[in-house]
Amino acid sequence: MASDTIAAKTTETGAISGLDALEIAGREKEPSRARKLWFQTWPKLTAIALAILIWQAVVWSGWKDPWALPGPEAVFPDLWEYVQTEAFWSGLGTTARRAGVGFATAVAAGLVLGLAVASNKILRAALGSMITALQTMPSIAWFPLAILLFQLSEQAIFFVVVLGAAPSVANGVLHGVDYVPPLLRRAGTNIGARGFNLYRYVIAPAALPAIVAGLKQGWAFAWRSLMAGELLVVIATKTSIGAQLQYARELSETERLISIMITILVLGLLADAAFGAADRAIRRRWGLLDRNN
Amino acid sequence: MASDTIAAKTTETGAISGLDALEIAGREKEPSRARKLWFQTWPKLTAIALAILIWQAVVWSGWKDPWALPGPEAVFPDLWEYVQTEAFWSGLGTTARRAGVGFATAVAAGLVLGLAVASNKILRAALGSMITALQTMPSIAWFPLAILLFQLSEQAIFFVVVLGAAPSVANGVLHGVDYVPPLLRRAGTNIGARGFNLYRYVIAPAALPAIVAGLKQGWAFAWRSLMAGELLVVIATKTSIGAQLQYARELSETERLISIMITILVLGLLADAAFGAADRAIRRRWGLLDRNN
Amino acid sequence: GSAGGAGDETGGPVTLRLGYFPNITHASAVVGVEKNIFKDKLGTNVTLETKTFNAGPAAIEALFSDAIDATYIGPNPTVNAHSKSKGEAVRVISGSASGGVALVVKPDINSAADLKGKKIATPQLGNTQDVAFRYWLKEQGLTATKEGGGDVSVVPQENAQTVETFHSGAIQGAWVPEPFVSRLVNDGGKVLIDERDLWPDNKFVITNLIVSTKFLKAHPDVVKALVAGQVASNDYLHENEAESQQAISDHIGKITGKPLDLDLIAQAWKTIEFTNDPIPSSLKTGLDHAVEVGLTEPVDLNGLYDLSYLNEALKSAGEPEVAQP
Amino acid sequence: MTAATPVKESATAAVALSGVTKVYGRGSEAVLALDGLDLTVRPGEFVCLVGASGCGKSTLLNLVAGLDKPTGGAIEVAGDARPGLMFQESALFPWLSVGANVELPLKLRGLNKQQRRDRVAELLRTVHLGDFGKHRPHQLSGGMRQRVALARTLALDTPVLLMDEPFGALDAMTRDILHDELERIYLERELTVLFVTHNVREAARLADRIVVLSSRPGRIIHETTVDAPRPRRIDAPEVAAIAADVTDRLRKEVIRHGQ
Amino acid sequence: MTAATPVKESATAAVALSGVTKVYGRGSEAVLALDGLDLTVRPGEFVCLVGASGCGKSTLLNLVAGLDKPTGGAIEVAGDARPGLMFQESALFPWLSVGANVELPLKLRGLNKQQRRDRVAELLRTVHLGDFGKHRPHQLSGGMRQRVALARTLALDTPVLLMDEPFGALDAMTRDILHDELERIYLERELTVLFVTHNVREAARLADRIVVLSSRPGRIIHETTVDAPRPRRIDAPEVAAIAADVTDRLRKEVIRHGQ
Ligand SMILES: Nc1ncnc2c1ncn2[C@@H]1O[C@H](COP(=O)(O)OP(=O)(O)OP(=O)(O)O)[C@@H](O)[C@H]1O
Ligand SMILES: Nc1ncnc2c1ncn2[C@@H]1O[C@H](COP(=O)(O)OP(=O)(O)OP(=O)(O)O)[C@@H](O)[C@H]1O
Ligand SMILES: [Mg+2]
Ligand SMILES: [Mg+2]
Repeated sequence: MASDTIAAKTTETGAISGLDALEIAGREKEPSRARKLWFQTWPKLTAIALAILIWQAVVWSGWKDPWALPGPEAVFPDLWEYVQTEAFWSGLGTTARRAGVGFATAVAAGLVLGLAVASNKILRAALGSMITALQTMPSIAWFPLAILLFQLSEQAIFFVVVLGAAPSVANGVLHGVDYVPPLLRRAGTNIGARGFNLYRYVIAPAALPAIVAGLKQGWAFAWRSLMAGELLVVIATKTSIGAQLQYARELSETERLISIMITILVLGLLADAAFGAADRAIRRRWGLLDRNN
Repeated sequence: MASDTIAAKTTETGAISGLDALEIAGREKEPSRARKLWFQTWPKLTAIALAILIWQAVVWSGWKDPWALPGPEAVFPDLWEYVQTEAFWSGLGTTARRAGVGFATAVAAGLVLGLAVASNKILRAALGSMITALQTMPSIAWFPLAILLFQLSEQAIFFVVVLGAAPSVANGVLHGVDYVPPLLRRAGTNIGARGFNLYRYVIAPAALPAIVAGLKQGWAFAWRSLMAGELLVVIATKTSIGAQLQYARELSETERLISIMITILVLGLLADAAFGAADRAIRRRWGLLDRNN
Repeated sequence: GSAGGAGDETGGPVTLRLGYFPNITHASAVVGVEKNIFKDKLGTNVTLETKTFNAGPAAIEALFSDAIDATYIGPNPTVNAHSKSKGEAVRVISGSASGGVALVVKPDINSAADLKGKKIATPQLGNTQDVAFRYWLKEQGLTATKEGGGDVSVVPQENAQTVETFHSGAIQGAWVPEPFVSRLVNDGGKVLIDERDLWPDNKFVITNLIVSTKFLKAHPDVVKALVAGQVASNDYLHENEAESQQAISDHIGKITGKPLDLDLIAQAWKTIEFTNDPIPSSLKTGLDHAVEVGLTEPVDLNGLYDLSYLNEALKSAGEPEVAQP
Repeated sequence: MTAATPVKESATAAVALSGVTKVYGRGSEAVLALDGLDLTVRPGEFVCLVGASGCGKSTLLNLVAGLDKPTGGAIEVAGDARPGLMFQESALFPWLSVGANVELPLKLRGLNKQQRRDRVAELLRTVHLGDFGKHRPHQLSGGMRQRVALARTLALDTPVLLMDEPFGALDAMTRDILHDELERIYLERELTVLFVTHNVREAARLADRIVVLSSRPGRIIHETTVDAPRPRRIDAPEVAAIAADVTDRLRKEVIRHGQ
Repeated sequence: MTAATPVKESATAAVALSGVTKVYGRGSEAVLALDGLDLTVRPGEFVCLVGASGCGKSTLLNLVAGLDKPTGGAIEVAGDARPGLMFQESALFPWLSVGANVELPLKLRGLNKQQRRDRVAELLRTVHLGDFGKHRPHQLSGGMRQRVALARTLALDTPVLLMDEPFGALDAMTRDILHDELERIYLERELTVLFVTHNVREAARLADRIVVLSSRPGRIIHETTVDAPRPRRIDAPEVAAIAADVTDRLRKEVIRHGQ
């Protein structure tokens, strides 16, 4: 009898409840692509539907005036209108380009800084703790310096973005390098990877997961710095998401503000999808996604 | 002859140059406490001295007007004056308390969110990518909601700080949990750690390094959000570093602005020291700091 | 120097970098840019580059850093720039607008005495409106400390936020400039004090045009043309109200993605007077008030104004000249 | 579970595998690790599994431990505790000291502090690491780590023990000593043991039955029952004879597979 | 290097250790892993190290490989390449496929693509994993991983080879085959090999000389020269005889240490 119970435990997931089921879930037969997609999608849709429902319920409850807290039925038409304006697309274009270039620069700077500090004890003692300190410096503190150095150019915005994101990337690199398993480091040295090659072939790939995590955090910093930096100066009446956000707030256009927040969330989701894909690729490579492990 | 050369290579560091030396450095005899401290300190002092020197040189070169870029000889007296004002200490007190409480709340929220999302497939599909999206939302976008929910209270500030930092912490947790070596997870299950116990005794400690990294990034987010949030509500009788930073900028008091930046850097260094100590404790425990590994 | 245009002595091309805020109190600048009034006056030899700012500090930082040559700006940053540079960095070369500031309160507040125990917002500690409000309170026999204590609690906060907090009841009033006055009024507020009523001739500076001393020295003729543009722009504002308002709405729409509500502009328009007179006396008085309520040290305003170009332009436009302080 | 003989088998089996198949990966990359494997281990039986490298022994233990699901077939384990598995790698927790690693299973089973302390000390003495309780795993040699893992597995006190090359990294002498200890515990607690080893003598020293697996896919190709009385000596002639026989079978299998 | 005999020793030694001491940790926690160890390995010599678990064998190899510094004494290695070390754990890079793991040392030595491809294929065939080049380390069994690590170490082509229980996770048959392969390569390339093993027969099968280490602290307590002609069979009587002798020495040491 007892043996029957255990047989069920190890062979039929149906009978297993709670967290045990979670542990075992995913050990099932490989589901089809469509089912996988559906499993990825329905919780998201449910979450969004739920969020909208709660929002609508709060609005209907009359807790706040619609003026202060507009409901979905006011925001979605505005969002629809918004995405059809030329300002939206040109603003999106400007912001996306700045985010792209700024983040790329920040990544390059952060990687170089991180690797330099990680590989050199003196640099590390000198600058290591400075990285976090720089990270905590709010963007507005950099504005005067940005203007001083780069005038009112796009570079001034980049400067703020890079100073916002690069420390985060560098910290990711440092963390990754610090946690490279000593055995792999020694194995690398032993098979003839010295100096730069050790970093290129052993330490960098071993630190890659932490670096990607750092990049993800860096992206968030870059984006937030950009939103602030775009207020620094509006060049030649070039509109941008950051400027639009600020003006929507200044003009108390709450519907538009929420529309822009939704836009930012969607862009954030896209960014996350990109990082998520990179992360999953690494985990698949390393055998961390393997359902048999 | 040849063998003599190699003998030197493996026994005398003096003869080894470049990156090889770096690899071997730290395998030396345990240095005394004082020497260690000195080795940690002199590069920092040199870096600071160098920074001040360059700054002074730029100012002397007359590149910019002194009111646009004041030199050290103008800033340090101001800093000295600043730290003697009552406003500095009460502002520091207010800001530190807010940062502490806000960060603690954010850590709690982030840990719970991160663990919930990491341990539940459905929650993960629903909210996982939302975390990064939330992270990219600039603080000012939350201001209206903060005021709506909490009026002009300290809670409004906390709200902004928590929303700024919690996603970062949660992302750290997620990353850590994702990269727990499958073997350790299986070992945990096998020795009888199921459900909550598996998280408590195996996954959480295994993810700890990544969690600490997430906390560090979260601190930076919290601090930056706080600097923005302190402009949201200037509560009676309470000055704060964030407000002072903003006023210094608005009144074009460049010396004071730089003094406050230095203050923020110093606070950032202290925070980094705390996180660094935690990180080193973990690495020592795990045998990653062992000079023999 | 009207249609002939300006340039440097050698006749080579010059770039004038002009800053302003996409804002109703900067209507002279917005319309002047939108309607190419500056361009016409500056002529072909001068390239006009415009930069829009969101707030004063960035504009002053830009001016200090040689990132712009001239900017429309409020009186408060003007004084800051002057005092921080020990009177060297900037010169006021023209006025732009006056008025447009009021104390808006909840309808149940009918007098100064009713303000006791209330929270009233100002845009920023120590700025023009903040000083005006505090001085006014003092005159009414009410106290208000820098930190927000006293009979009336003065809450400095961003104007955008003021709209939210006024609506939600977190504050009971605000001493703010346009278009926030109109916006609070539309939200059920009532104008308790129109700041114009507190000033001689109902005039006080809200926006003026400043230029960096370096640029003024290097290109006086360009400055002259710029001032001429300002004068022409204000003329246009007076003569073509509807078109001007439309231009402002469009211009703001270009940057923010949503044109500013025309009714709101029209409403605010009535409280603002577009004048080329920078009204130095009001700036001086405001500063005296600030000293009196303990917010600043006295500042020597000597040499801040250089209105010779303005008077020249006014003369050639056939308008009355203004007094140099 | 095949429909035909479930009740009968489960009544007499501590571990019963029927038609167990395990495929790793999919499509062209698929590896058939186990193919329709049937194996019944009686309660109290000590079964040794031998087979070439990569033939599916670890896979089999993982399946029995419930850490993995078979692609086909059924696995039954008697009793209400999952079997304890000693992994091929030591799988110690790097953040815990040696003592804490051994203590964790006891903690999870709810023993109190005093009981745990006594038990940890006893277990560490059993694996001859009494002085190393406060060390961290990275401070141990490979063989010492393996012994800690053994202690941790023994701390589980499960009636069924699965061991994946538990003594592979040990010198002959230490191994002999641990053979004795394991046998003592096995007899004392009436355990059922499924034991993977490459050392055929070790198998003949310890096992009631030796099961030989074929190479990819893993199937049972031979079984030998060891009747010699316990305790046996690893250099005893009867152990040597059985070992020689099993080695022969294995050699044939490897040669067959190699072609 | 001791002052007295440096030139003479280094002239005839591929690896020379004199008075090598290694202490791990400090203060009360200090562990004396090696104590004044002297060992000279002639060029072309195959030396096997045996000793109880935790006696300092891995420590010794790490020191010779230059991955660690001795606390005292001197280590000399002839030639201009660091010795290649095969670690006790497989130490494969999880982000590289099996083929790429083996290829990396070749890449670092600057071989071109074609050469590398040929060499990798040859090495994988040597360790009987020809079909697994595209697999990732986590998809292999323990023994297969060990063989990949062997292939990677052989790819180094260093004149001095250090091997830390290279065949510990392999079944007897696979091990026999790899003994032959290793001996072939050793003779072909005239390598110097320092080989740690727990299998005394394996030592007698492969070694020119067997060195027995004492337990903590590690010191050389016995040396045996194996004169039997190559290739030997692991079950040959002369191999068995030597193994029995060494086992005896070891047993005595373990018993002595145990007391
Ligand atoms: N996660 C995995 N993904 C793909 N293939 C795997 C995985 N794990 C094991 N295999 C394959 O399954 C087969 C059996 O592996 P297993 O680890 O069970 O062998 P083993 O008998 O334990 O070998 P060894 O004696 O070398 O430890 C091997 O061919 C291996 O390549
Ligand atoms: N990093 C370290 N820190 C502290 N002690 C260590 C460290 N590495 C090894 N030791 C100690 O040094 C001694 C020798 O270890 P070593 O790994 O060399 O043994 P070994 O002979 O290889 O043993 P095995 O056969 O079990 O692999 C052991 O007692 C071990 O506890
Ligand atoms: Mg195995
Ligand atoms: Mg070892």
